[in-house]
Formats: sequence, structure tokens, C-alpha cells
Amino acid sequence: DDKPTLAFVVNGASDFWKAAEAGVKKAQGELPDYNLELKYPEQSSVAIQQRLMDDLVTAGVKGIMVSAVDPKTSTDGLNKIASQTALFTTDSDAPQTKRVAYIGSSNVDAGKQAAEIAKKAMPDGGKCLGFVGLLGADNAKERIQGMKDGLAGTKIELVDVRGDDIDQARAKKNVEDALVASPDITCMVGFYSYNTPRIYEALRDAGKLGQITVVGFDDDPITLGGVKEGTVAATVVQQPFEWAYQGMKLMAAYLKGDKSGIPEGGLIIVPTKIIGKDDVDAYAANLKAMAGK
Amino acid sequence: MSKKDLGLLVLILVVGAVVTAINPRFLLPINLANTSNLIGLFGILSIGQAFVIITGGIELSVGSVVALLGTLFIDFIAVRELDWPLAFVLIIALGAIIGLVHGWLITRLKLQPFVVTLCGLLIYRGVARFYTADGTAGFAFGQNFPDLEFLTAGRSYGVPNSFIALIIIAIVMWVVLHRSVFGRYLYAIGKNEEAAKYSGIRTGRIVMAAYVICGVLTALSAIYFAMYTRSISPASHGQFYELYAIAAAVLGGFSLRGGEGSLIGVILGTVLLQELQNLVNLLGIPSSLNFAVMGGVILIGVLVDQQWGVFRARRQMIDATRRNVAGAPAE
Amino acid sequence: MSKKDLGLLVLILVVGAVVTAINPRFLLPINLANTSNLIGLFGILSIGQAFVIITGGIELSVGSVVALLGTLFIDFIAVRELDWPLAFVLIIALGAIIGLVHGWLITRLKLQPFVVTLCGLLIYRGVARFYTADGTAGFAFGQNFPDLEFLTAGRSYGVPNSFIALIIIAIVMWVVLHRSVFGRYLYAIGKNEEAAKYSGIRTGRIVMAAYVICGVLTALSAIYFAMYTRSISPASHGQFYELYAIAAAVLGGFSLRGGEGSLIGVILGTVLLQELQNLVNLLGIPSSLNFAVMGGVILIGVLVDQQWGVFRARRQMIDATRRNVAGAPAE
Amino acid sequence: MNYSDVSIAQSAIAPFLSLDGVRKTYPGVVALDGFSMEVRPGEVIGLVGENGAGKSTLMKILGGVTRPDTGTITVDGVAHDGLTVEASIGSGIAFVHQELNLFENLDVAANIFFGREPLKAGPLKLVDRSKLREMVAPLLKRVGANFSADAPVASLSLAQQQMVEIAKALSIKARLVILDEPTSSLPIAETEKLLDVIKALKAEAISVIFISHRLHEVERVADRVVVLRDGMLAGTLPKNQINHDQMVKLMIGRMLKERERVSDSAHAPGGTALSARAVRTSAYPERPVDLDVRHGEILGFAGLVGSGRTELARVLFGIDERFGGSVTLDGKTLKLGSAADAVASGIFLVPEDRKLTGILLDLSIAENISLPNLPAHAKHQLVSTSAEIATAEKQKSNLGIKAPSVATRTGTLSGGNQQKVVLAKWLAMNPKVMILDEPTRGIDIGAKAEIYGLMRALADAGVAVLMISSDMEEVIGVSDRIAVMHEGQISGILEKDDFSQENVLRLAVGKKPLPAQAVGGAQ
Ligand SMILES: Nc1ncnc2c1ncn2[C@@H]1O[C@H](COP(=O)(O)OP(=O)(O)OP(=O)(O)O)[C@@H](O)[C@H]1O
Ligand SMILES: Nc1ncnc2c1ncn2[C@@H]1O[C@H](COP(=O)(O)OP(=O)(O)OP(=O)(O)O)[C@@H](O)[C@H]1O
Ligand SMILES: [Mg+2]
Ligand SMILES: [Mg+2]
Repeated sequence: DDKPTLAFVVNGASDFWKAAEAGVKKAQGELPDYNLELKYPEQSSVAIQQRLMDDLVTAGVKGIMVSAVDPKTSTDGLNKIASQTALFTTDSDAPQTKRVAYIGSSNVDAGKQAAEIAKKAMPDGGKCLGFVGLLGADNAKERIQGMKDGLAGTKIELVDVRGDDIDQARAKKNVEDALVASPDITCMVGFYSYNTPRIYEALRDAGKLGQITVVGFDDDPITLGGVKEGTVAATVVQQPFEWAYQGMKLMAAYLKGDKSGIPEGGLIIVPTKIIGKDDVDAYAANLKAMAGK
Repeated sequence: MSKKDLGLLVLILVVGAVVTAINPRFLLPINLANTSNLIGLFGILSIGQAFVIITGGIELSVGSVVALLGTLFIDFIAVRELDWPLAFVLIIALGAIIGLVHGWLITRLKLQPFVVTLCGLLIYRGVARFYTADGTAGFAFGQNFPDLEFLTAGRSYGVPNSFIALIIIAIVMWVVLHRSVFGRYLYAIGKNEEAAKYSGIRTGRIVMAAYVICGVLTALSAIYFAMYTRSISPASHGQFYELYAIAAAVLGGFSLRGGEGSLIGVILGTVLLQELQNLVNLLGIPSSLNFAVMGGVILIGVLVDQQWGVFRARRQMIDATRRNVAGAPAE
Repeated sequence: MSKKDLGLLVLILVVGAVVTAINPRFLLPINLANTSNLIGLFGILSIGQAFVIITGGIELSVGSVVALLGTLFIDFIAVRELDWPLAFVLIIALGAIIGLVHGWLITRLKLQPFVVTLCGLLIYRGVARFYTADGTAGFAFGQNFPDLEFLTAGRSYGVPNSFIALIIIAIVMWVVLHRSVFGRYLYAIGKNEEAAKYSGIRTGRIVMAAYVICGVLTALSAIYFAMYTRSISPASHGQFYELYAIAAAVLGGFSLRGGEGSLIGVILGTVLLQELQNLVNLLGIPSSLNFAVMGGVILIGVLVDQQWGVFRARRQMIDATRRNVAGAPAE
Repeated sequence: MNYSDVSIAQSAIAPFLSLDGVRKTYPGVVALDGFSMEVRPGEVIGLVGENGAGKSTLMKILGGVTRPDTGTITVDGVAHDGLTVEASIGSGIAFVHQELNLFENLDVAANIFFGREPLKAGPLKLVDRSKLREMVAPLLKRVGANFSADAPVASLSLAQQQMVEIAKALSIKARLVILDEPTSSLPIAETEKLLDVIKALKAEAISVIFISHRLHEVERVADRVVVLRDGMLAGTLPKNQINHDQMVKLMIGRMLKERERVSDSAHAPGGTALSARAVRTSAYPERPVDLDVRHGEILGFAGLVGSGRTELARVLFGIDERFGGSVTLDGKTLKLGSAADAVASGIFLVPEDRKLTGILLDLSIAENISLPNLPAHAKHQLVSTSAEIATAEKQKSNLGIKAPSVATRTGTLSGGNQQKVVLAKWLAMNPKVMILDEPTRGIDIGAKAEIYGLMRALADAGVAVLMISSDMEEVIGVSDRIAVMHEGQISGILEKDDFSQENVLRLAVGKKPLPAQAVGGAQ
């Protein structure tokens, strides 16, 4: 068919993007004149994502919304895409490129919210250890920085962050080893969506659930369960559903010539939220509703 | 226990002693239990790999199989709600079938093991990712399978049951490899398949059996891994595990040319690798150096082993010459 | 061009025709240029790998070397502000040194190629990650190197310069492999190293030279890759590229046992692999299946090649039998 | 000028090469012990000795493949304490190894000039291919090759490959050509050609060291015979003293009463054991073969190079696919889908290529012997080492295998002892049909006699023995009947009365044998 195609390109395969898929789906319902699709690169690497976008452009895609693997340094590659289609960024911004707009959250703010959770849960201070997939990735660095900023001047300290290269067995072992190596740790932070559930399980296996404060990111079912149970202090959630839903509609409008939705500077921040014990049921219900289940 | 194995054991103990000296918490029962749990998981995998390597083959698809079968296992019991023993049997059967297909392609259609299993590496992970639509397979919060969890992730008297499983498997496989007719055939085939064939051995069947054993053990460890992480992103789960398994076998004295290596060796190789991983965390070495440490130790281990062999052979030679010169009969 | 190569070429054309029929945009100049750019990048890598495979060796550290040298190259010119020609020479020299060390460990210290380069795979990536403290190496905004960019990422008459580089390298390497004494020695060593030694060939040096060639070509492609992505996260950059290179060689008719394969074959193998990747994206096949498609095609390709050989041999045999029945001399 | 004049004249000439006090040890073995000899220009030296006497070791030292522990090697007056391959080639020593050293993936021409390719001008060292072809043609003609210069070596038979090796040695502008058992797989016609080549070399003042266990060949070409025993010089025979008995005496330290001949069959052969009907092999798919072997007989199987005997043997043993036809054993049709099938029905093969297919060099003697019958040495599928060792010990003493113990790696044994291990593994089972492909290839005279004795003992015990051999004396001396193969078909079967070299040769080239009285007349 000849309907113009809009693509949402993510930065790697992860359940995190399932909500975005739902958002794309919802937007599709409201944009019958467009084909909307969500694309996973087969590997989380710049070269492969770049190639995927090149091929999409070749295939005639009119607009691309991308969560770039490494936006800071992919300026030229992104500009090449931007010169041939309407390019939007999401998840992590590339402000130096010719992208039309960024729609997503601020990872620094999310990190600060995590600090809020920690401060509330540990008014007397504590020692935190973080866990993350890729220590070098921008989103990890920003969240860590945000949290450190948020903790500045308190008695809470983020002493170290351990990476696991997105190997979940290693993620869990890292928590186990941390419990051995640093018995004085009072709080653990899972910076990637799967880190918090691994923390939860390692603590459960060690019988330390509830003794150590867990600060989470994202909304893995185990994380939400832990929040509800009270063993996870709270979690900072982003809203990929909104990014996708609003983003796709915005892109469609933009391609039709309606640029009213794009603010000066092109930054559209969908704020992250803290989901604590009291919010979790409503949040989970909302998730379900969005996924159309 | 061979001299090679003994050397490896000494290395493991020395490393352990050094780590303990720096951070005595290394010897905490909980740390030993955690590490031995992973030794169990990777050990089962590595024994399977060892059976293939002995025949002069290689199994590169191990990591992808761990991802695919792990995904299916969790999907079977968490989403499709099959009884876990049924799911367990299904997964093991699937592992056996994968091994059978590999063995068949290699022995009947004469494809190279490296090629067949490389394709497997690519295909199985792809299938797993497609199956979950690039999502995650995991248990819902609070989903519990007490018996299964006890068997896979539980502990008996503080010892992880996965480690106990490894010990049992290792004993059985030691007998199979070092005492049975089948084991002897494996070594013979690894040394010289053609000559083994000329001795009337049905080499095709034996090699196929080795791949089936590898498939079954990999399936078993896939289940253990699945129950350990309790959640699987097929895109990354088990990536590079084939390298762990191969590295353990190589450290344990296996030759990739086939026909060499002992079961104790591969277990010790696994122990050393996991000790290294543990060490990186306990000593606070940057996690980025994790793999580099592993690579460095394997290289040094293999080098020392090799040079030691050369040295010994040379000394024997010199001794022999000296003895001869001293006591040569005049005639 | 051998029959094998011809078969591969036909396959490439058929696949191309089918894709064009479904999505005519496949033939857009821009698409061909994009794809041939990647063919250039991966082709250079694969030729290097081919030289090692011919000797019966294997080079598994390719992906990690691409990550390490790419990181260093960008760091040299973007952060340390070296002149790019100097940085270029340094990186190539580093590639040669890596190859030399591998070759030395393999030929002098008699370690197995698989083991040496597996350790390389682990170590180099670790070093790269440590070097950037698990960060990213990339150019600052607006940092430009017009000459370098033209040579690596530019186009001449619409043809990517990387592809032109590949063509030049391929021609040179074709002569080296198929017409020079050195090439002949490589084949000989791959088939029977012992005999080559008895013929007075310094096999150690020849094999070492093969690893150095591989190192240099890998370094060159590392620079191309770096200038293509312009940013490198050492943790993931170049991961699995060794598999691409090995797969291209295997598709191109190389045997991992050594002594077999042609340069045209490895180039065609690279073309097919990149065509497949392009196809997956153009036809809207889920990218999760990308690797599975690649694995499937390699397996089928190797199988068809193998079975076709068996089939031809058998038909010849049957023909011979029939001829005899018809016109057997009475004697 | 007679021969004694020549040797006097030659002793005046400075030797091209001399060895002095050369000693070489391997772990547990002294392969050479203070050995000295000289080689003069244009001299053909026959080097003989039992298996494991150290002949190949000596040649490997000359070829630069191994270094001696002590001793000096003097080439053209320059003393070395060890040569490298380059130094050896550089000083004009050409070497045909006992084990073939060809590259299957290269063609004949590339193999012959391997390492010495003619180059085009320029820095790239490109091979001048047309010149190479020109250079190869006369060499192939000289060895009487029936294959072309650009045939891939993989497509040649063992004997043809040996010719390539010889052509290679000739191609070196050599001053000394070392031939380590070059005739071990050559049939008679090709052997003749080789002996002519040796004479031609001599005429060009090129020295030759010729190692062979076929003493009559040595007798014919050698100017001087050097005999090795247990790594030491047992003696040197000048031209006029070279004869079979002298050589044997020096080799084994005693006189053999007469040429060791195997005793004739004690009784008439039994019924047909193995019967092949219209069997086609991949070598000659268009030629169906019929062959019967009877219980209690030794059927000799003669033929020229590439006549297809090995292929037939491999088909009968189930290793190679059979293209049509049927095989029966004692009237029962056999499946023969694999060697395992053949072994299960009691058909055993002693293959032509001992090191690649006969034994596993890395396994011990005991492990090799038990391998085909491992379940019988196991309880509940678990191998009993003591049962294994018992079987091996028995075979070791029965066959007189010379080795420190049955736990010795077979790779360190000499050729003859390795061959005995191959035999031992089958003798330890119950053979019904024993196929032996060139069973005495590279085997010394003493061991040969023992192997003939073993074959006869087998036949006397009712086993059907099929012996493929290219050694005419052996075929005629040992067989009860001789089947001759010509281009994939049995061209005739000779009964004992018709045995003669001429008859075998006529059949081998496809002619009819002479009638019995004509043969008698010719002799
Ligand atoms: N690489 C080796 N390692 C150990 N022992 C060896 C090795 N090569 C040869 N030997 C031993 O050295 C001795 C001499 O062997 P060599 O091959 O020189 O004998 P040969 O006279 O050529 O015998 P044949 O007639 O069987 O070829 C033998 O006892 C043999 O077992
Ligand atoms: N590996 C091979 N590939 C192709 N052809 C072969 C191969 N081996 C043998 N042949 C051919 O098969 C034919 C029969 O060879 P075979 O070895 O059976 O003969 P043979 O009578 O045993 O002779 P010999 O053993 O004396 O060489 C010959 O024409 C030979 O060239
Ligand atoms: Mg010898
Ligand atoms: Mg033969």
C-alpha cells in the first residue's frame, strides 16, 4: 500500500519497549492514513542501528523516531537520516543534530527522583550500591549522575556501581557478591529495568528482603510486586507508552505541515514518576489497560 | 588425578589464598555457596561441551540453546501453565533433539562442527527472540514452584542443589568418559577417526551420541539458568556461554584437536573461571576488566602448561643422554 | 572463477532479483551504495580472516580488535589531536603487532589458534573498555577531518570509497593468494604443515605473516568502522564481527581445516551476508530474525554445496555403470 | 674398467658427505649410537637394516628434519653439528621420505617444485606458471608417469604419489638423493623404472642412498651396502660382496639357512568363504568383479598400480560404498554398510596405510589391540584394563612384538612392530576372512618371514586369507592361488602350477597367461 510509513526505532531488544509498542498501536488506531511500525535492531550497537535506519530510509519511510544507541557521538549519522526524513529522538536526546524534536524523559531527573526515594526511605543516611547493565551507556551515566547530585549533602552515599553487560546471571551474581563483599551496604539501586528484579531475588535468596532498601527503576512486574509488598522502597518509571503515542501523533502532524506541537528547542519532556506502595495498583491497572489486555 | 589437573587445583588454591588474604570474606560460607551455585550451572554446561570437544568437534550454539530452551521452559510453566515435570522432560527432549540434529548434520552430511553449530548459534537465538517478540520471558510476581525452586535454586545443608547436581553428573560422566567402552571410543575417535572406523567402530553413532549428551546437559543447565535469573531476555541471555564452556575445557587440559582431556580437568577449569569472576567483584576490580582477567588467566594457564611440557620433555632428554654417556657399555 | 564461486554468484543474483520483485527500492542507487559501503567494511575484515583460515587457523579476536583499535583511533585524533595520517599509521602498526603476537604464540609457543585468539577476544575488549572507563569514544560536535572522512566514508561517482578500497585490496590479495609463492605456501601449510616443513619452508614465518596480514586488514577495517559509526562503545562495538568474517569465508568455500578456498569466494560470501541483512530490513522481516536468516542461509548454502558434490559424484558413478552395461566389451 | 677399479678410484676422491659419531636418542630409545659413514660422489649406497634399526632416523638427520644429540656431519669438508632443512637442500641433498609428504590440494607440478618455484621478475614473488610446466614435463616422463602435471595430487593412487615424490627428488639439482623405501608401494614395472633412474643418477656422478627391505633390489643397484643394526654400524659390504645372505647375516646377526619361504599349505582348501558377485567399486564403477576366497587358502592378489585392488578390499570391508553386486560369507548374504558390519561377520582388513588407518599412534599397544573388540574386554560396558592387558600380553609374546611393555605408545614403535600390532588386534578376535593390503610394506626381512608364518597359520586354521601385494616374490612365494587384477577386473586366476612372474605380469597387463609347458620351457 502507498500509505506513508513512520518508524519507531528502539535501541535494543527489551521488555521496556513493550509499552512503546502499545503506544504505537494506539496511535495507529488514530492515524489510519499512516503505517506505523516499531523496529528492534538485532544488536544494541551504533553500526547496526545506523544500518537499520539507512535501510528504512531506502524502504521509503517518511519519519523516524529513534532511541539512539549513542546519540552524543552519532551526530553525522543522525543528520544523514534527518536530511532524508523527519527525524525525532526519544529516550535520550541528540540536541546537536537536525532532529525535529525530542520526546522522552530526563534521565538526570529520573536519577534525582531515585535520590528522593532513597532519602525518604533512609532518613538516617546509608550506603548505596548500584547495579546497571552498561556502565558506559548515556542513560546509565545520567541516572547515576542525577542520583549522586540528588544525594549531595545528605548522609547517603552511592559508593559503587557494578556493571553486568546485560547478562542477567551476572547481574544476580553481582548482587550476591556485593552482599558478601560489602556487608555494611544498606541500600541497593537497580538502574536498568532488569536490575531491580535481580536485586529482589538475590535478597530474597539471602533472606535479606526488607533489611536493605531497594530503589528501583522502571516497571518490571517483579519490581512492581516488590513495591507493593514493601520490600522495594519505590521505583522511578518512565512513560514509553506516552513517548510512542504522543510522538507518533506529533510526527504525523508534523509531516502534514502542522508544526504547532513542537516547542522552541524541540524538547518535550514526559516526566518520570515515582511509584510507591500507594500508587502501584493504579499504575499496574493502567499498564494493563494500555497494553489492551 | 593427572599432573595437569593437580597443577590446576594448586592454581585454584593459590588464587583462593591470595584473595582470602586481601579480603577474608572470600571464605564466608555464603560466598562459597553463591559461587558454587554458579560452578554448578556452568559446570553442567562445560561437561557437555567437553564430550563434544573430545571427539574433535565443537559446540558453539550452547549460549543460544540456553537462551531458547530457557525461554521455552519459563514460557511453558509460567504462561502455558504446564506441570513443571512435564515441561522439564520436554525441554530435555528438545535439547536431545538439537544435539541429534547437530550430530546428524556433522556425521551423516559431513558438515564441519564449527559451521553447523555456528549456524545453530545464529538460528536458536533468533528463534527465541522471535518467540518472545523481542520481549522477556519471566515469572509473574509471586508465581512459585516450590519443588522446582528447591531442586534448582535451593540449598541442602547450605550447599546449593545445583552444585550437588553437578557433583552427581560429574561422577556419572567421569565413569562414562574414563571407564566405559563408549568413553574409550570417544577418545579413539578424537585421536584418529579414520583408524577408529577401520577398527570396526560405528564412529558416526558415537559422535552423534556425544552431541546428544551435550544437548541434554545444555538443556539441563538452561533450566538451571532460567530458574536462577527467573527472567530471560532472549537477545542477551546466555550470550558467550559457549566461550565459558570452551574456556573451562581448554583450561582443564582439553585439546580442541580432540582426544585429550579429563573430566576432573573441565570441572576444575569451571571452578577457576568462577573463582576469577568472584574475585573481580570481591576485590572491587572494575567490572570492565572482568573478561580481560579471564582471558589473561586462560592464556597464562595454557602457556605455563605448554612450556612446562616442553621443559619436562627437554629435561628427560638431557637426563637420558647423561645416563647413557655415563654408563654406556663399551661393547 | 571456480564452479563454487559461480554458484554463490548465482545465488546472490537470484536473491537480489527476488528482493527487487518484492521491493523495487532495493535497486535504488542509495541503497546499493549503503550496502556496498558495508560490504567494503566487512569485506576487508573477511579477507584478513580468510588468510588465517587458509593456514588451518582461526582468528576469533577480530571483533574485539575492531573495538580496541577503533577506540584508540578516535581517541588519538579526537582527544589527543594527533594528525590523522600519524594515527592511521599507528593503528595499522598496532594491528600488525597484534597479528605478530598471535602468530608468535601459535607458531613458536605452539598454542592452538582457537585458544590464543579466544583469549584475545576477551582481553582486547576488556582493555578497550578499561581505556574508556566503560564510556564511549567519539568525536566532539563539529570535529571534522575532511580528507579522512572522504577517504573512509566518502563517495566517488556515487561509489563508496570503502568499497573501492575493498576492490583494490581484493585485487592485490588475489594476486598474493593465487599467484604468488607465499600464497602457494599458505595453501600447502593449510593442508600439510609437516610436509611443508620438510620441504624447507619456514612454516612458522609464513603462518605468522598470515596473522599479521589479518591483523593489518582488521586494523584497516577498524578505522573504517570507526569512521562509519563515528562513535564507539567498546562494550558492544564490533561484537560478533569475527562470526561475520568466518561465516563469509565458510560461505565462500573455505574449509576450517585449512588449505581450501578462494579470494573471490570470500568476497561473494560477504556480499551475500550483507544482502541478507539488507533484505531483512527492506522486506520488513522482524529484526529478531536477522541472525536466524543469516544462520539459515549459511547452513543451507553449505549443505547444498556439500550435497551437490555428493550428488555429482554419485551421478558420474551411475553414468559410468550404465555406459558399461550398454557397451561392455565382450573381451 | 671393472668395478673394483671404480671403488679404488673413488676412495681417492674426497667424500661428498661424512658422518662421524652420530648419536640420536628418543625417550627410552637410542635410535642411533655413534654411527659413522661416508658418501662419495657418484656412489650408490644401499642402506639396510631391520625395522627400527635407525635408517629413517639417519636420513632425517641428513635431511635436516632432526638434529643429532652428538656427532658431526661434514658436507664438502665443512663440519656441522646438525643440519637444517634449508642447509640440507642448500648443500644438494634431496630427500624422498618414507612417509609421503605431498600436498593434496596442489597439483603435481606445484608439488614437484614446491619451495623452489620459478619466479617472475618483480618483488611480489609471483610463480611463473608456464615455466613451471615446462620444467615438470621431462621429470614426469623420466619416472614414467601416467598422469598429467596439473592433476590434483588428491586424485592419484599411492603409487602414483610415490612417483611424484621421486620426480620431486630428481628435480633438485642434487648431489645426493636419499630414497627412503621408495619402492615399498611400487609394483614391479615402476620399480624397474626407478632402478633405471638410480643408474642414470650415478652416471651423472650424483650419489644415492637407497633404503629398501627388498634386498634383491639393493643387490642390483648398490655399489656398497651399509648395514645398520640397533643404531650402530653392523658392517659395510663392497660391491663384490653384496649378496642376499651377507646382508641378512649382518642385519640380524646370524645366517638364515635359506631364503625364508613360507611353508606350503598342509591340506587342501575348504569350501568358499567369501564370495563377491558383480561388485562394483567407485574406482571402476563400470567393471563388475567376481571373486571367491576359500577357507584355508591364501589367495594372492596381484596387479599393477591403480588396478583397483585396494578399492575392492575396502568395499569388501564395508568402508567404501558398494555400487551394485552382492557379497556372501559361507553362503549368507552380507549387508556391509560399514566396517562394523564386516567386523561383526568376521571379515577383517589390515589396511595399506598403517599410520593413518591401521593403528592409533597415540594409543598404547594394549588399547589398540582391544579396540575392535572392546565390549569383550568390558563388564557392564565398563572397560576392564586387566583383561585388555592380558589379551595384549598374549598377542605380544605370540607375535614377538618388540616393545618395552604393552602400555607403550604405538607411535614410537618401528614399522614392523606397528604392523604386528595391526595384525594382533585381529588375531585376538576370530577371523573368518582376513584381507591384508600390502601386509609387508616397509617390513624388514625377519619380520616379513614371521608375518608369512602368521598368514599360513591363519589359513591352516581355516581362515580365508586374501593378500594384496605388489611384491612379486611375495605373491608367488606365499600364495596358494593368485588372482590378478587388471583395470578393475579379475583378468585371471593362477593355480599353483601356473605360478610364474611372467604369467602374473601378463595377466596384470590384460594378456592371457602362457600354457603350463611354455612356462616350463621359458625357465
Ligand atoms: N619420533 C620418535 N619418537 C620416539 N622414538 C622414535 C621416533 N622416531 C623413531 N623412533 C625410534 O627410533 C628407532 C629407529 O627408528 P627408525 O624410524 O629410524 O627405524 P628404521 O630403520 O627406519 O625402521 P623401518 O625399517 O621400520 O622404517 C626405533 O626404535 C623407533 O621406535
Ligand atoms: N583417493 C582417490 N581419489 C581418486 N582416485 C583414486 C583414489 N585412490 C585411488 N584412486 C584411483 O582408483 C584406482 C584404483 O586404485 P587402488 O588404490 O584401488 O589400486 P590398487 O590396485 O590397490 O593399487 P595400489 O594399491 O598398488 O596403488 C586408480 O585408478 C587410482 O588412481
Ligand atoms: Mg624407516
Ligand atoms: Mg593398493
